[in-house]
Amino acid sequence: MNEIGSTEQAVRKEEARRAGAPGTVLSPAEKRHGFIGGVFSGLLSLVQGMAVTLGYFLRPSTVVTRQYPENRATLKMYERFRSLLTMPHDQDGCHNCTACGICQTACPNASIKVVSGKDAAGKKILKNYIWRMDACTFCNACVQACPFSAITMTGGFESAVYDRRLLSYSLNRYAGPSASALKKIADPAERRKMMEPCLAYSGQVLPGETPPIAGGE
Amino acid sequence: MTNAIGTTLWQVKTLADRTTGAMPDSPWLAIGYILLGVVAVGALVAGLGLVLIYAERKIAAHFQCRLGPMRVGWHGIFQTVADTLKLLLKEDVIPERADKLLHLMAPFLSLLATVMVLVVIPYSPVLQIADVNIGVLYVSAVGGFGILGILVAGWSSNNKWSMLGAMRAGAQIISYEISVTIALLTVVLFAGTLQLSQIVLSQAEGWWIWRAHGIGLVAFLIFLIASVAEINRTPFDIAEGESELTGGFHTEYSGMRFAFFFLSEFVNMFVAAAVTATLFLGGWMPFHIGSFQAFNSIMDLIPPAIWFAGKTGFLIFVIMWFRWTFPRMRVDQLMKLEWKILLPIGLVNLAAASIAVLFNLYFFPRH
Amino acid sequence: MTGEEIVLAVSRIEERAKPREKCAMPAVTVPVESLAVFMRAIHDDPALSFDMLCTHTAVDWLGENRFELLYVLCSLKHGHYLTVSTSVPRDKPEVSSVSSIWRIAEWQEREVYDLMGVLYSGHPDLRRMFLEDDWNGFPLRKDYKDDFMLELPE
Amino acid sequence: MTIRPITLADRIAAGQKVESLLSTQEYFVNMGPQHPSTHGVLRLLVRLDGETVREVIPVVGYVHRGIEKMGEYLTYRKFIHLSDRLDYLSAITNNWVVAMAVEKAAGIEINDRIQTIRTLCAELQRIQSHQLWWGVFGMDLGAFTAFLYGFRDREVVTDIFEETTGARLTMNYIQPGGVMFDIHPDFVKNVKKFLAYFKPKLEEYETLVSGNVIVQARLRGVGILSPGAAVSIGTTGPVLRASGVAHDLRKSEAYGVYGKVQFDIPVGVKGDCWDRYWVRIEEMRQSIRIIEQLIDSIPEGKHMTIKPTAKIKLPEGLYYNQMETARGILGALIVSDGGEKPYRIHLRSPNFNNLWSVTAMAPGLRIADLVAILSSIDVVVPDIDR
Repeated sequence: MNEIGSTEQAVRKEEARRAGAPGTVLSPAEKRHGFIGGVFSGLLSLVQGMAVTLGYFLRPSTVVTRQYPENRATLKMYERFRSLLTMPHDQDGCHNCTACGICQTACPNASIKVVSGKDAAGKKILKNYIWRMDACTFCNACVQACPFSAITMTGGFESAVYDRRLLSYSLNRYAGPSASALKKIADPAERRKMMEPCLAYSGQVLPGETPPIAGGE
Repeated sequence: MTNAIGTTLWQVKTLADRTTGAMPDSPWLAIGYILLGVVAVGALVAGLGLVLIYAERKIAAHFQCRLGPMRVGWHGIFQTVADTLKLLLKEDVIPERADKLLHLMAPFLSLLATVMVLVVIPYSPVLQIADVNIGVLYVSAVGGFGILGILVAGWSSNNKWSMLGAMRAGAQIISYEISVTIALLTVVLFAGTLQLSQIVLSQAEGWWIWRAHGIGLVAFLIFLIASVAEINRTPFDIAEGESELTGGFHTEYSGMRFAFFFLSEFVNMFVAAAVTATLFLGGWMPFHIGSFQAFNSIMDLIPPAIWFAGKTGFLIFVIMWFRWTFPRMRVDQLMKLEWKILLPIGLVNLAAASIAVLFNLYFFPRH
Repeated sequence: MTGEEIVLAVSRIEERAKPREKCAMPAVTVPVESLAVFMRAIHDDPALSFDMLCTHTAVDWLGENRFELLYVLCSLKHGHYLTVSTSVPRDKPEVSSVSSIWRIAEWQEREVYDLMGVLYSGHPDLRRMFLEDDWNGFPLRKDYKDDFMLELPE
Repeated sequence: MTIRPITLADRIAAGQKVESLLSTQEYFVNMGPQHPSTHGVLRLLVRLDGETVREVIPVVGYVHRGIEKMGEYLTYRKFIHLSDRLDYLSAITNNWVVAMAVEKAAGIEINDRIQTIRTLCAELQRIQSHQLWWGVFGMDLGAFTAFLYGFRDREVVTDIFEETTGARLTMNYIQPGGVMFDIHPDFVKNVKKFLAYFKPKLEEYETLVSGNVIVQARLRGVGILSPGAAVSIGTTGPVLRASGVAHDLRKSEAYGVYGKVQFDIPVGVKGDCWDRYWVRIEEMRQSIRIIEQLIDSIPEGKHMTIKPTAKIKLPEGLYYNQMETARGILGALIVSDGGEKPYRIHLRSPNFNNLWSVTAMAPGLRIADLVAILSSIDVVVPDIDR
């Protein structure tokens, strides 16, 4: 390549040599004008450009602006839109999480912390599912990794706060076994006893608990 | 003075005439007239600022498939008021080691030059503050004074970008002043007077843009292009050149002082449009065609002030249209455009104009 | 030329060049002292004509106490690739610059110096590139530690 | 005896250079890191003589995040989402480079459906990136309206991406072994709708900007990069092709399904800003051609050939894979020690190499030309710094 000169002709010749260069198109040469022709063709090009912009000016239907807070009612995010990690709860208020921690290992940024505990029978149950949005890149790895489809990404995007610590979310609404384990218990009262309610928590992660990322604050 | 139809036009009695007239009898009345003039100009500047900035934002938005300001008031009509308040409240930063006095003065110098031109423009037959008999000369002389503000701003800011912007502006405005003047001279030749009100009256049979076999049109185009260059708007905004010089001469300005530069830019635009309208589009003169009296009298039904506002508004729209369509020129291309293209064409055009005047060659020649 | 042919042709230029093992593309290892001459030769050789230095980087083999410098070369003329590898000891990481052969090497070498701390002799402008001038240490080294580094909890 | 005054002409006749007689003072200005036309946090230290640029020294590192170092602590699958954050306008292609390097090394088989989806997305991404570039290019030249037109049209593509991948910019869509989601049922329909929408818009771009006499004057013959210098500086992508070197990995090493489609490589003639501009505009046309050939014949198949949780281990060794992003060749050099994580991962970023061509092009030109040059090589700063 180095032997090709920098002049236009040499490059053109070289390009032509490459077997008519199948699969290449060359940039068009400059149109040359005299003084008068140059003035007129220049003016013409300017007028053409002005026609384009005037076309948009005269057609208000081409306006693409969406008035955001006003259009909340009609604003729908795509179903796959990833912005808020959520743990769906079914009509009985049960989630699918078994506190296995696969999502926690799958997360590249350590933004998930699964706090597990033992129930009366000694089985592993979910105590608290902490998701730190401030450290999350919404890469969807946790959702993909989850073998029980216990978590999913949803489209709520209005989560701006003034304090970074408020971006820690607790996703589960109760501490206790997952839906599949609970469904084996027929008695609803018995079942409710196993579901220790925990408030939807958002704030400093846990009393006495360090945040998942050291020095993250 | 009578127009083509033969009806007597209103006698132009300007505020300046009234002041001089009142001076011997009652100095207080004269002072009152002066105050009235000052208030009128002040109100005009403020009003222009509010209207033009809003118009610019809305027009730009619709050129770009946007809506523009929509929040403050109906369709954002009070946006400019809100912005002015914000700018008033902002900190006025003066860079360290800047030339303080000049830095503070520059925005006012810039505004002053444009405001002074407002005084001589005939807005309608009865609405003119001072009808100077060398009006055209006054416009070009005082208008060219605006460069001082820009130069001082760039120099005093102690910033290399500002300095570059100011130097660019200096070279640009002084160059384009020549084309402006040559195009002005064409009209002066046609009208045979330097007085702006007389130039308007000389267009009673038809505007100079179409009455002189294309000579007027060429002069109009040159004048428009050179005026846009003189007021530093795209495609000639190299003095600000946002993507090159970050803000050019007003890089270091903030708060109210920046607002003054902003305001003077918009008043400048109005002045350029108004002067162009006065010289080439008949100012407040309705659209007349020679001796078609019936047509002319229909046109006369629209008040002159509306004609003036319409023409000026249209030209302002065109200038904005330029800005929201064209890219910026490079500094050497700008010079080339002036010295190698506009100036030769202007000179040839001026020669053609003198021939046309000599042999009374335009449409509906004067008797 | 195929990969083997390139390696063969290259070893004719420099007999100490050996194929680098465990590499998915044609690659040779050359001793560090002959690197500059070797690079110049394969750049100028009309049959090889490696006119572009795709990338240059270094690997810190802490266990073997050496830096491996990798040069991925490409010939746009012939459309073939070659990776040249050379090793310098960790305690004396000095190698001659190839910035006179490929201009981009000037900046790629600066990057490697900045992050890995390899010194290039004959480099026109060897200084920090990404990091601040007063940064301590070279972050891409395997034994690099600083206060800001966080450990991923397992 | 009378002493004749020594004039300027005498000095010149005596061999003194005029420049040294009319000496001016040179000065430095910092263009950036906060400057409207350095797009992010690039800083150019410029030595100026009046308006004329004498020397440009790029200063980089303002968004250095140590992605290569981070990569050493992440598994290959986790690393993909960092590659989004290199050249964020080519996120899909960046994902693909790393994913393909891993697939080739680990011997993961990919079916035709995945390849076609990847190719389609990469071409859409190229169009999207060039749309944004076109807008920003217009803005740098002072035509602000172009900026909004570019963004307006890009929004349509981003919506298509959002529908299928769930994200607009950093998509993390292509993963080792496949793609994260199968394409959305409306994908084909929407892509066709976009093509029908965009083709007339592309002509409008030509009328509004390309044909404009001011643009022509600003770009023709400005910032000429000779083929020799372009290759020596290691520029790739549109910058290299504009200099007259028809080097495109999509042709020469047809990965994905590029081997099956017809398209041309746009090649510049002079290597000036205009050629770089034209090459990108033409590339959009060619991308449209590629998409049109593929969109109707996406083969059936699975969208993921391995389990998303499957452990990926590369055999010990050195792997290099490269691909043509919208800005040039992105290479991923992986040194594996046989584990789940790379021992060393290096990314050959196109912008890093392209940026340095400024130092060869700008001297002797004006500040305004420097802006045009910088815009015409289209740098994305996070990709330079990594």
